[in-house]
Amino acid sequence: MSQKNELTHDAPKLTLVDRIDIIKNHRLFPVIFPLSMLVVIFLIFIVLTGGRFADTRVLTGVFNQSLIVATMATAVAFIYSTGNIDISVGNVMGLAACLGALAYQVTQSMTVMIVVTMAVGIVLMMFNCVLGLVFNVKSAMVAIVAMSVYGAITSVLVGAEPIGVDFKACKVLEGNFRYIAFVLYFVVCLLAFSRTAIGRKLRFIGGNENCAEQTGINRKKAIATSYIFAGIGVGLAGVFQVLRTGNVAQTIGSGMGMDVMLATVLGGMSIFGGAKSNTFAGFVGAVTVTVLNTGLLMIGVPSTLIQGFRGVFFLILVFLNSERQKTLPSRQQF
Amino acid sequence: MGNVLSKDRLLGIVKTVAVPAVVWILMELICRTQAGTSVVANSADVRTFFRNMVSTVAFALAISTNLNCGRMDLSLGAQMYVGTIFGGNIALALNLGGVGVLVLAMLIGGLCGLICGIVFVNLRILPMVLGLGMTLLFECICFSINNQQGVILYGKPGVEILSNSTFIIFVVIALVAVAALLFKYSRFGYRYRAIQGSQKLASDAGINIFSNCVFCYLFGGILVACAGVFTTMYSGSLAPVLGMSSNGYVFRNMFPMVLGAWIGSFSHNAQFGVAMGAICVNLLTLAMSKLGLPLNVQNVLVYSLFLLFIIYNTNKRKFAYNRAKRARIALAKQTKAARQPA
Amino acid sequence: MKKLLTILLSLMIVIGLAACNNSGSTPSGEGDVSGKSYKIGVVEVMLNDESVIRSKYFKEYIGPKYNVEFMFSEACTDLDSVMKFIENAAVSGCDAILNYYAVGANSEQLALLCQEKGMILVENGGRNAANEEAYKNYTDTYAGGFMADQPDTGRLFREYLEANLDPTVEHNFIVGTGGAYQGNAQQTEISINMLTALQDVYGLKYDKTIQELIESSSPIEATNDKGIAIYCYPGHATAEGWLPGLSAALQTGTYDYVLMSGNVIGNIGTVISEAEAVLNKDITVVGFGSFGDALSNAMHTLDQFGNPTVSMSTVKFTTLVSAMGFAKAYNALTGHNEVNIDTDGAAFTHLFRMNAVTSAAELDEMGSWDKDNDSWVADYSVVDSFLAEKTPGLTAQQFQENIYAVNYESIKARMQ
Amino acid sequence: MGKGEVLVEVRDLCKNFGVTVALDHVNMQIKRGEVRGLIGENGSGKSTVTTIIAGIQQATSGEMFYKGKPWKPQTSLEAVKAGIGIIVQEMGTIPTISVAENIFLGDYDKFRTGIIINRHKMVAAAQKALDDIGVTDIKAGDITAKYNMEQRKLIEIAKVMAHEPEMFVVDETTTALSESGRTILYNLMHKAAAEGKAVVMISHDLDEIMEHSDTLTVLRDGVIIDNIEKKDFEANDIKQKMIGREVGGNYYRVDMDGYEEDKVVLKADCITTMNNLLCFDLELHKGEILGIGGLSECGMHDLGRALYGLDEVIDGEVRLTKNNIKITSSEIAFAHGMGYVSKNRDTESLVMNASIGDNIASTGYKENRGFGPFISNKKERQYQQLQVDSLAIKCVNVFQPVSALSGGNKQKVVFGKWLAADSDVLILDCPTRGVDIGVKAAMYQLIYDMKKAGKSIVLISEELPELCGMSDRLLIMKEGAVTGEFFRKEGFDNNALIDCMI
Repeated sequence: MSQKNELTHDAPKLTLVDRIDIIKNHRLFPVIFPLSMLVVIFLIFIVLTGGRFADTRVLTGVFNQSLIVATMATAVAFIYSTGNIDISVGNVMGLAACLGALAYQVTQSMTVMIVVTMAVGIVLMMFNCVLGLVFNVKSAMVAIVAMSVYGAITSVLVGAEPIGVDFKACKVLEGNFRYIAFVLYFVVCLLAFSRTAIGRKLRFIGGNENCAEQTGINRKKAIATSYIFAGIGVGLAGVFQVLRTGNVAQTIGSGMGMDVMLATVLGGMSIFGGAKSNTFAGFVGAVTVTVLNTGLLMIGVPSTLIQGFRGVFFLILVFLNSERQKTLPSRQQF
Repeated sequence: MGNVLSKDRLLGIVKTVAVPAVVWILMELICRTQAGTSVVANSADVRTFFRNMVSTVAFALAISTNLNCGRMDLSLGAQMYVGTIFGGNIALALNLGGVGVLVLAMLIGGLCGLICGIVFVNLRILPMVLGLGMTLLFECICFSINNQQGVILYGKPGVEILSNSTFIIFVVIALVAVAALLFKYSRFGYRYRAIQGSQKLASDAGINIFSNCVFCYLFGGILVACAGVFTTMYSGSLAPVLGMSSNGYVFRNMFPMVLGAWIGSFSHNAQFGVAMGAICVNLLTLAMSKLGLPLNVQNVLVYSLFLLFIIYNTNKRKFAYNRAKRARIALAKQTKAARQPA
Repeated sequence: MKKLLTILLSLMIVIGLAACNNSGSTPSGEGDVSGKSYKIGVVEVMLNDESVIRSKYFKEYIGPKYNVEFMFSEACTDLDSVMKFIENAAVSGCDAILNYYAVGANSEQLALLCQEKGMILVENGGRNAANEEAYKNYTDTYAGGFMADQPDTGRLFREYLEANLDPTVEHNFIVGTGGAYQGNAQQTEISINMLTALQDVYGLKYDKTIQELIESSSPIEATNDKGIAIYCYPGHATAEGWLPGLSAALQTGTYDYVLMSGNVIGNIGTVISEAEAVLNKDITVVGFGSFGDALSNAMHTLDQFGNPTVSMSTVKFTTLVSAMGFAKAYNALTGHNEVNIDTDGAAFTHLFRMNAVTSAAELDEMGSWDKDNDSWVADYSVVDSFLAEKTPGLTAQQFQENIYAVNYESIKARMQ
Repeated sequence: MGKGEVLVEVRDLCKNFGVTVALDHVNMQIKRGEVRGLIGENGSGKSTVTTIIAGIQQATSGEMFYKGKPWKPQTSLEAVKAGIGIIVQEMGTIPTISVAENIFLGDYDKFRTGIIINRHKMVAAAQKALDDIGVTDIKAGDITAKYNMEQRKLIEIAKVMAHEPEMFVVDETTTALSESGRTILYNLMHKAAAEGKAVVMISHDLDEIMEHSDTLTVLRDGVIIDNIEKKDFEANDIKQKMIGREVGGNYYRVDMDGYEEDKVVLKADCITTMNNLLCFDLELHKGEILGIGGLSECGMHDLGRALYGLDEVIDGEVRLTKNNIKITSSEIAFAHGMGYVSKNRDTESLVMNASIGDNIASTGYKENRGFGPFISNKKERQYQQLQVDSLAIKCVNVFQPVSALSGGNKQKVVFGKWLAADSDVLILDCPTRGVDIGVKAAMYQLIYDMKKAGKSIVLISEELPELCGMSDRLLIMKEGAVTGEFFRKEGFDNNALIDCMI
């Protein structure tokens, strides 16, 4: 009788759905799935373009183009992992870059530009964080407000002519500096998130705030840390943006918050946060988006339709990557 | 007993109406002193005000439909574009006049909402994420079909009725009444509230949470298309957009929605509250345009007010809490003092 | 259910891709088989009537004949997206870039980028202080710009105002400066034209410089020595609060002329007619538009005084402008770069002239021209006259003359 | 209609959740006029079988008959309409809607005229339903959130009874009810049985179920072990059948070990919280198991939260005497060697979708550091595995999500987390709630072991036997104040304890 309990005995035959479920429930699934989808898409494009897609020029292009969104997506992973949402990162980056460029115009120093941009990025993210933590405003609401306010301020500061930073000076830094800075930040994030208490705590808070509190985790401190990490990333993205374009125009960063969210989710991150969060989702997602854009353009899909394809791909991938609940998903933070 | 209740209710209604009244007086004062004109100075202002109000009411109601159940539908803006542009053009081609434009747009908008809802209950991914995907898709559809052309309502025969103040008021009242009827008094509304409280329990009790949700999306689509028609009536034409810029409409209408929810809580009628919230925000916009403020400054002002409001709204309980806390500390001290000699 | 959905969605993609491959017409051999084929990437800023016409014109008309393939960008609203497109165009095998997102400050950078990628760059814009470097130092790949003839456009406004303003009646103006404060090149040009025209007509002097006036991001009164009220009103019609602001300004009753630099003709009709109704006063709208439903609708809709909603609009022929850009790129690609070089050795800016439309009849006539493959303003004969390959001995100046030769009269003669 | 007539019959009922077998060919007859008790350990399938009968879930295979006809309800509403109601174990009311809406949840049609629902009619009917079961202090028009958990349970009972069921299931309901509420429920059950209806009662409480049921069915691992008539009820026999092995009559500690009475480790000095506690004093000694009992609303749960810094202490202070640390937050409490097990295991003590390992390791971020701030994989793995092994947590590996575990194993993970942390002071709030007997015994052993190791434990419980069995000292609370203090060495007098509670 007692043997009935054992899984091997009398176990019903596994259906395909069960097997898929077992695969999907594997702890590494959220990591491996988006990566393998990226590889699949990549291979498809290589076939469709007759190999042209595997060209190194294309690959470096893809990396360069996804760098800014990838940096920000890596950054927001910290925020998302606690179940908070911030879609204002695009505008924060914009304002940071704008002030950085202004600082450059005053001092003509690249170092000052970098320092100012990073500092502003961190300060603005902290401001968002304080509104959430001190006044208990939902992070998504803060972000909606911040998005508009920062956007408007940037627009006033920039004025008619883009704020120029000597693009030749930028070009010097653009190559190696960007790569080194990004890899450094990425590795630090990766380590902090998966190998230190910081990341553990954030995931724990995302999983169950009450439980985290009872386990002696200071929610406010942890979330503040997450915003600092995010701020560094957003500031860095601002620096990359200035270095890439050599100037700051009024529209800088607007709408990028959505791109970042798209990339993060595409990379396998849940907006609920929690146990399955990781930092490289953003990178994978950003690269996937760029691969899609570049690939579709190369095989001759009209530019007006590319967005539609992006939408459908996005829905399919997110759908395949998420657990289908019995009830409908909802979220008080939205 | 009945008397007390109705007194409470009356007070609630008075409070609900008082908020926009206060805002109006405030704006009037600012405009009179700073710009030398009244906020609503003439019939054109009245019309502008009503037209913007009906758009805001419809859009804010649409957001609240899903948001109250924890679903943020970011694709509402894109649904508005599809509904208005296709519905409008078809109605104009068939020569159906203003009402025809409105009805057809609402039909198509409803269709978009329906599609969105059906996709949602089947995919069951997070509503906000779904909203992103659907926005991309709807914008693309709207843009690619019909050769990137938008809809032009200005100067078209028969659409004047959409600028008629009486008609607009009628639409506003109809929208609020239908929404209130649906969400407050109908079986759908009862089920909706149950689901809002707990999906699982509601579903266990035999309520179909999926069809209810699809209906919410459908209703949202209908409403945004209605908003789109009146927005277009004011701006003359509506051109399709790409790159998720249609999301802006959703964010923009969050303020009246949240404000409306607060105002509505006085009289336990969220839909009526949203209408009042829309009045407040539109008075504010109108006043700022009278003052000739730069658009960026207007933006910063409106959103700062929004922020202040949500800060107040989320923290208002703290005041009561602090009062209760002081009272309790005093009681504790008293008890301690009483114990000491013993 | 789940599998079904996945399959359905995937099918959508496959069908979509298949459809795209069919529609994406590749240049067939029917045109002149002059040997080499080229590919040109087009950076679009806004996807509107103009871009639809351009796309059709390039893909269906120019492509097959000159053996050129075209690739269009999504709407690029910042430099980053322009750079992304250029990079992607390079790996997709483009030989030249036609850039409609032209901000002076970016030119040198984009010129450098294109040079690195071995592509020709043509920009919709003119030579100015900000892009001097690009015009001077990158002439082998930077084929210069093309833009509207500014003084000539100013002339159109001035002539219209001189002919219509009643000197005995006091007139006051709203000048919509549009995106000039954000650096939108076209709207900057037209705003300057309009303010200069007013200056010339009244012989007035502004207290501030015109540059200051158009770059203001908040509404500003252009005070002047003649005491004429001129209200510079910046912003786009799509921005929240822009229309109510315009409405508020109109309802002060001060202004009776509205000059709009941005393409907002489709948006301001309601506000204007309501203001007219309230004030019982005719308000004249002068603007800039492109051929299409919006302008046509505005010209055909009469206000309560029996005047069209828009009284005068400057217009350009999209295909003519597009052909200029194409020709500059094609000349550079076919080894005739000399056509793009000015006498001082810098890249040449080619100019086109706008036309003024003052009545629905005029509009209908011109509007019927630039519509389809059999009515393009810039037909093969015109394009050939821009190309050194087809017109031996063509010089930059001659090219310019050939552009000017395409005017209202010559087109009319051709169309009949 | 006669008594003894078979009302519901299930034949060969099976239910699988993925690879787990919850019900294995169960046959059962439920007769009119009887109160049928269902008893078994967690996961034995007793709730599964009743929820299938009541239409909340569907069987994998097998047949059911109701009033002689085949019965296959798809929703609980269908079952309710046919006359089968269930009062579920979890919270079955929606707090955000009115009491009346809860009572007629999903069944609004009968108040509908046109498309409008007649609220007055519904409230009146709901009020009548409440009156019928003898509840008078709940207003049907009020919002449900106004009422406490016990009152909400009564609303649920009214909801089931309002549909005049032929048969109803009481699933672990009494734990949420006070004495008066229980009386109401017991009366309803016996009255229904007397009227020829059928009642199924599920409970962990052996005494309760033996007292109130006529027949008892024992389930184990989805299989019916035995049906016992009232005359054959014998506690030890039933226990043995439930667990499948011999258990001693008493699984509590039997020793009379003392504690270091002169060594106070935790001291609450005249603490006041926003709710319940007013100038409350408490001292916890080294090696002491301090039991705190009372009715569920007496403030003992608030006390636990306040001691751990979870509820704000607005006056007075909680201090750890060792370093003279004032506890103002859970962060401080945790950092200085305190631990807390909440009574709400699933919502507060665990991250459900995180793995077993992650949950256990959550207390060891500091200890498991390897190089600098980096956590050593090896150390962490040992930290986790040690607990999984020593507590014999049934799992595939430490990566398995906690949500897949049974209640008892979940609680083991919670204990493992705090054992690993090696806390000096542990506050346990209802640590054995919803845990079956086997695990319970293990828990008690652990608690005793901790005491032996010199740890101090505050044991808050609603179950008197547990408190009497485990405590060195027992405080009984009522309305936020201590009404009685009892000592193990003096022996506990049940009647005296109950007197202090009520």
